[in-house]
Amino acid sequence: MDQFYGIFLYIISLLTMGGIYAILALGLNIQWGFTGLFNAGIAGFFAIGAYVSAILTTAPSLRHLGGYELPYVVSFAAAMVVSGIIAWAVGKVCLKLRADYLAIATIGIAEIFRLILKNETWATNGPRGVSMIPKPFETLPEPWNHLCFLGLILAVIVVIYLLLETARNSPWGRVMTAIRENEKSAMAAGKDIEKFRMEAFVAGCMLMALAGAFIAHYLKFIGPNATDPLTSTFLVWVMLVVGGSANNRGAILGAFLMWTIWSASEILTSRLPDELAIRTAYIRIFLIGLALQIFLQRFPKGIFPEVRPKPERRQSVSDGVTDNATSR
Amino acid sequence: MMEFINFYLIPGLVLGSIYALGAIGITLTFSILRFANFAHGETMLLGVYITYSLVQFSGVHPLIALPFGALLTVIVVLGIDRAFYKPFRNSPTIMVVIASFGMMLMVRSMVQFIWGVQLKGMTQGIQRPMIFFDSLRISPKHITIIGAAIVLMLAVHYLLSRTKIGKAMRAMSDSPELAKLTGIDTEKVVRMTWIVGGALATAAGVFLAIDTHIDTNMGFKMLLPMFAAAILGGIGRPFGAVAGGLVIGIVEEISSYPWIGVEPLLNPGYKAGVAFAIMIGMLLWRPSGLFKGKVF
Amino acid sequence: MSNSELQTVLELDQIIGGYGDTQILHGVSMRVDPGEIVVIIGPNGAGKSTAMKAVFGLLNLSGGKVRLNGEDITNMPPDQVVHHGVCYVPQTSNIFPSLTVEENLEMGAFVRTDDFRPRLQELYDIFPPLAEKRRQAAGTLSGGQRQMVAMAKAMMLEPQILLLDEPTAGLSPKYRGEIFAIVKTVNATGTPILMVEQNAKQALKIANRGYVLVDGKNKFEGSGHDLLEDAEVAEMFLGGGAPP
Amino acid sequence: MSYMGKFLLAVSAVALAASTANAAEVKVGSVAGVTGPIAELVDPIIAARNLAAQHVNDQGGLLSGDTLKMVLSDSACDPKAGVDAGGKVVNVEQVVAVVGASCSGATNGMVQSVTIPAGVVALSDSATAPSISELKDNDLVFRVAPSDAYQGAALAKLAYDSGVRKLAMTYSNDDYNAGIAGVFEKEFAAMGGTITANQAHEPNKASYRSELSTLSNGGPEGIAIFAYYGSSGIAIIRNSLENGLFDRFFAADGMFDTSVIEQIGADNLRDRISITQSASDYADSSYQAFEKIFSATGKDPKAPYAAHGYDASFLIALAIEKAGSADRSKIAAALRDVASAPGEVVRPGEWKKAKELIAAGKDINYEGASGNVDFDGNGDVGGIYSVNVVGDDGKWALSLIK
Repeated sequence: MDQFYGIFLYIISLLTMGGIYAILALGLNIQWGFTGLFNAGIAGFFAIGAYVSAILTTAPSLRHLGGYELPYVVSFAAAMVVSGIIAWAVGKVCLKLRADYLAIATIGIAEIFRLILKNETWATNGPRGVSMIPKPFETLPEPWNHLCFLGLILAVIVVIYLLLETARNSPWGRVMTAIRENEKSAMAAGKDIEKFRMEAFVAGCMLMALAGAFIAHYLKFIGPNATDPLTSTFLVWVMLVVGGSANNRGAILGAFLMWTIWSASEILTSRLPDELAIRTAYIRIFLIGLALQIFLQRFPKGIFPEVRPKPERRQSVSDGVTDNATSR
Repeated sequence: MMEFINFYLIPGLVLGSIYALGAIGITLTFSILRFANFAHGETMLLGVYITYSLVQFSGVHPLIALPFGALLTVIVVLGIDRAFYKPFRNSPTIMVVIASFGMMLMVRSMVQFIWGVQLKGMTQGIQRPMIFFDSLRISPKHITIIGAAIVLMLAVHYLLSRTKIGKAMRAMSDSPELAKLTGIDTEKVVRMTWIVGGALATAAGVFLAIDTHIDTNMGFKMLLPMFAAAILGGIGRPFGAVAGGLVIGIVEEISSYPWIGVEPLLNPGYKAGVAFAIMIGMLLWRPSGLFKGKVF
Repeated sequence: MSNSELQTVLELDQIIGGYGDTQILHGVSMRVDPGEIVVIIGPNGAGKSTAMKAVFGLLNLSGGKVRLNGEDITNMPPDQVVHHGVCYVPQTSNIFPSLTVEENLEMGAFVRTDDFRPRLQELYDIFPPLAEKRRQAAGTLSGGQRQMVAMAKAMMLEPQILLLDEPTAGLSPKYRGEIFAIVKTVNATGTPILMVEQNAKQALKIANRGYVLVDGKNKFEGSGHDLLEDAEVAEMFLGGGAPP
Repeated sequence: MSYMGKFLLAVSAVALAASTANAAEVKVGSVAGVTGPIAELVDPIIAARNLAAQHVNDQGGLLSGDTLKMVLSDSACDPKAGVDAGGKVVNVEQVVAVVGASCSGATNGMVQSVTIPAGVVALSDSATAPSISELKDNDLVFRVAPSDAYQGAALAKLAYDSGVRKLAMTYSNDDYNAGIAGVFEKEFAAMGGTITANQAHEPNKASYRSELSTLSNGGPEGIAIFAYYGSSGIAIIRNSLENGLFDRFFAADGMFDTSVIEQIGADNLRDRISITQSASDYADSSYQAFEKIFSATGKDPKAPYAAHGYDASFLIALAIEKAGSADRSKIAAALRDVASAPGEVVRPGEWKKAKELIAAGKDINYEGASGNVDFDGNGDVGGIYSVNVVGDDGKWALSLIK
């Protein structure tokens, strides 16, 4: 009985973390899937959200800025707003860059955020992090506390999903796709590309901050190590690519699926002799990387391929050699 | 003044030479294969560990093992290109960027799996610096590193300016399309790019290991400064990358010099951020870099 | 009109193709005989450059044949086509700007395994300005000189045929004349040339024969002189009126 | 690649083992930062935890001869992974108690969102953040690793007592070292010493020459280093010695490893370095017992927190035995019971003796390899510290700080 109840609790935790990652993946999907912006600094915006919400809700502490004890609604909104403002500033300077440059720039910015979180001890308690963060519904009896928290996350995902689907099928979404596919022709059609890209970047980063806020309350603790690039940036990319970029259902499915594999695979490897179990921890990381490669090569569209809002046939651009082919 | 030279400028120069060697590979890959190779730091990591094993196995000096380590690393890198990058030659370059992102993880985790995560040293003990003119202090290993780096840079210069394949590399970096139309064997050029990049990355890593020690995070730690150096110098400009590497290395060190008063100008906790800040600043101010590189 | 089918260097036989799903060529035929300069003219979007790219394996043909000296080279990849002795000078970015003039020519000889030095000297003799600027980065040259580099680079292989895609596009009238003179010089060394041109009048003057493409199909063909004289062609492409 | 072969064999073995679940098995979670920034430190700790389990199993097993099984889970030094790892061992594996996690951050997350709500005892062997003491933990969170406060003070006293009055200090900007450094700074000043300069540094940089050069201003007599030996500590000592910037080092236990001597050379360090270690009275018979058995496994018994790892596992086993059943709710009380006086002293490796005493209804008092492990009200232990210097034999020589 205990065994089944335990597994039930574990599944709740899988869904909770998977849900938080789904929010991250949806945020990335707006940026990469719909608009073609290569954000490799997910961890940075995730961290901003986590710290803002943590600092606004904790009780007074000598170790870090805090003591505001604001309601969650306020802290979550603040997390998103702060992240949105920072994203706007970052976007202002970085969005003009081509995808590769944007990737390098964002990865650099995320590292700078991390250094700030580690060094500005007065606000963040530096590397020791913010502890005793309240968690919604934690006063309810088990398992209702876990279930309600999960329910909240799932509800948020549904809302985001519906919003994004509406947006995707709106003229805004079609312009986004046009920008991703062919920037020049979109520009020629008189669209203010920079503005659209900025909107997508800011919206995506706000979702990442929302996910960050959830993680801070879920863990009840946030420190710089919780925002390392491996699990906060890279894993999200794998989730989106595997699930199917430019497809919101794909992003959500990819997140739940990859998190389950990431987490549950250890239950198996922990049964190995320890010397091997220690080493196989690295094999798990290797396999995640390999999964990405396999999907990129064999199933580049992911599990749920992109579904176009409106089937409009677009002339596919053939290889670069023929770029100026259609002229004259 | 001598303190500034001994403890800020010279370390900056050593670090800068190491960044420079790594950045050459990045700038060549970026301009010839047209993608930002996120796995370059891990190529360096792999090269260091392979060389380390050779040193352990044979007991020779790391610099003697280096060519063989580089050779083995290059073989692995060529295999990686064949299996993971080549399928995307005709796809949007961003696919390869993502693939290299994945490769970064795969190589690092493999190194951790095979060699474990225990700290290792290429050389043991300490080396006291030689003292010139009563006050200039340079450690012999630093002279070795800077000297070897200069030799390698000259070799790269010779390759690119005097040999047919080197000229073809520059040609392809100018225009891959025209290179194809001209009949240049672009696959051969790509292979050469990996050979040069892989070998230099190994050298950079081994030099770093001689100066400090070996650990499995060194690849990622070096990646961003190397990117910064490549962008600062201008993509496709190997000598720009060298200059960029030296600038980043030196600025990183002197940023914490007590220019004003006795406190470091920049809290050394932020030292790692200097390279990123320079890089981002450069991307904004002048994406083509100091030496008018390419902007894609 | 032609002296012998056997001697034809390059032949396009009813080729059909385009990019992706968009078909541009709807059955284009043409040929180049030894020693000839052949010019393709036509309105924008007629498929002139596309026809040339078809020769070079840069687009997938769904029908028709391309033959070089009677050998089928349809849909052969570009690097192979080069090996067969066809050189192509694209309209834009046809030189390696950061390489010196000499290095550009050397790259032109990439597929050669023998000593290319004598050939290099021959080309310097044909293009004296290039000899003068051999150590200069090609990107720093004037537009006309760049075209020279591009053509000389292509000529390094001593090709069976040279394909030029609008060599005078974007050049001032003064340079245009120079380029046409160069084309004639090159041709005089015995290399047949197939050329797409916007400046139809001048081009036809130096051409042995010409083709007029409209909407991806052959519209007219004839000797350069005949086309210049043709009232309809003149009206459509030569800026009105028959030449004096 | 023999590992691959072993790996495949082991996978098939696991598949077999899983199908024949052993009813007489008591599981204890072993959560550690297997991957991540301190992976290199964790290896010997896990080995020590497992050694304790092996002693239990070799000397009669738990309760009625049940096997003690340590279930390893990776907390990666990351709170996200820590919570996930804790959830897996607590819920899926249904462990009786948890040893771990390694890093303070991961421990903080894991205990707050998993083990405390689930009513499971977590006993960390290396988390030292003071904030863990402050948690409302229903007496479910214990540590055999002393809070930073103790070691910072101990090192300050050591430095002061050695006659040094002016010190520079630098700390690696991570959760462990920043904490100890903060306490050290306060304590050393309170004793009347002067900190001439105090700088954080970012780990894993190639060179620390410029930082050290700045730190050497103001006439310090030495430098206190708070860092892990691998990520920056060795580089700092090497840079200091090579350039003659500092030749007297005080360091906390993140710096303690045999590779420091291997890398720098014993002669270069002799009379120059003193490292406190929250370890153990090395003269104590408990530690010696541990040293003997642990050395036999080929691991370094002096590795940071290895002794603590052993004690943590052994204590949990004792608590289960004392509680008389693998019942989560009884562990906390039993743990306090077996860890402190009164009772007959039990030392590392003496499972058989302990089992017999418990069976006879007698009180026991485990005196660990890492110290006396008497828990205070917060579930913390006071620090016993040794100071380590380089001995004549070129190895670490230790003495207890009184």
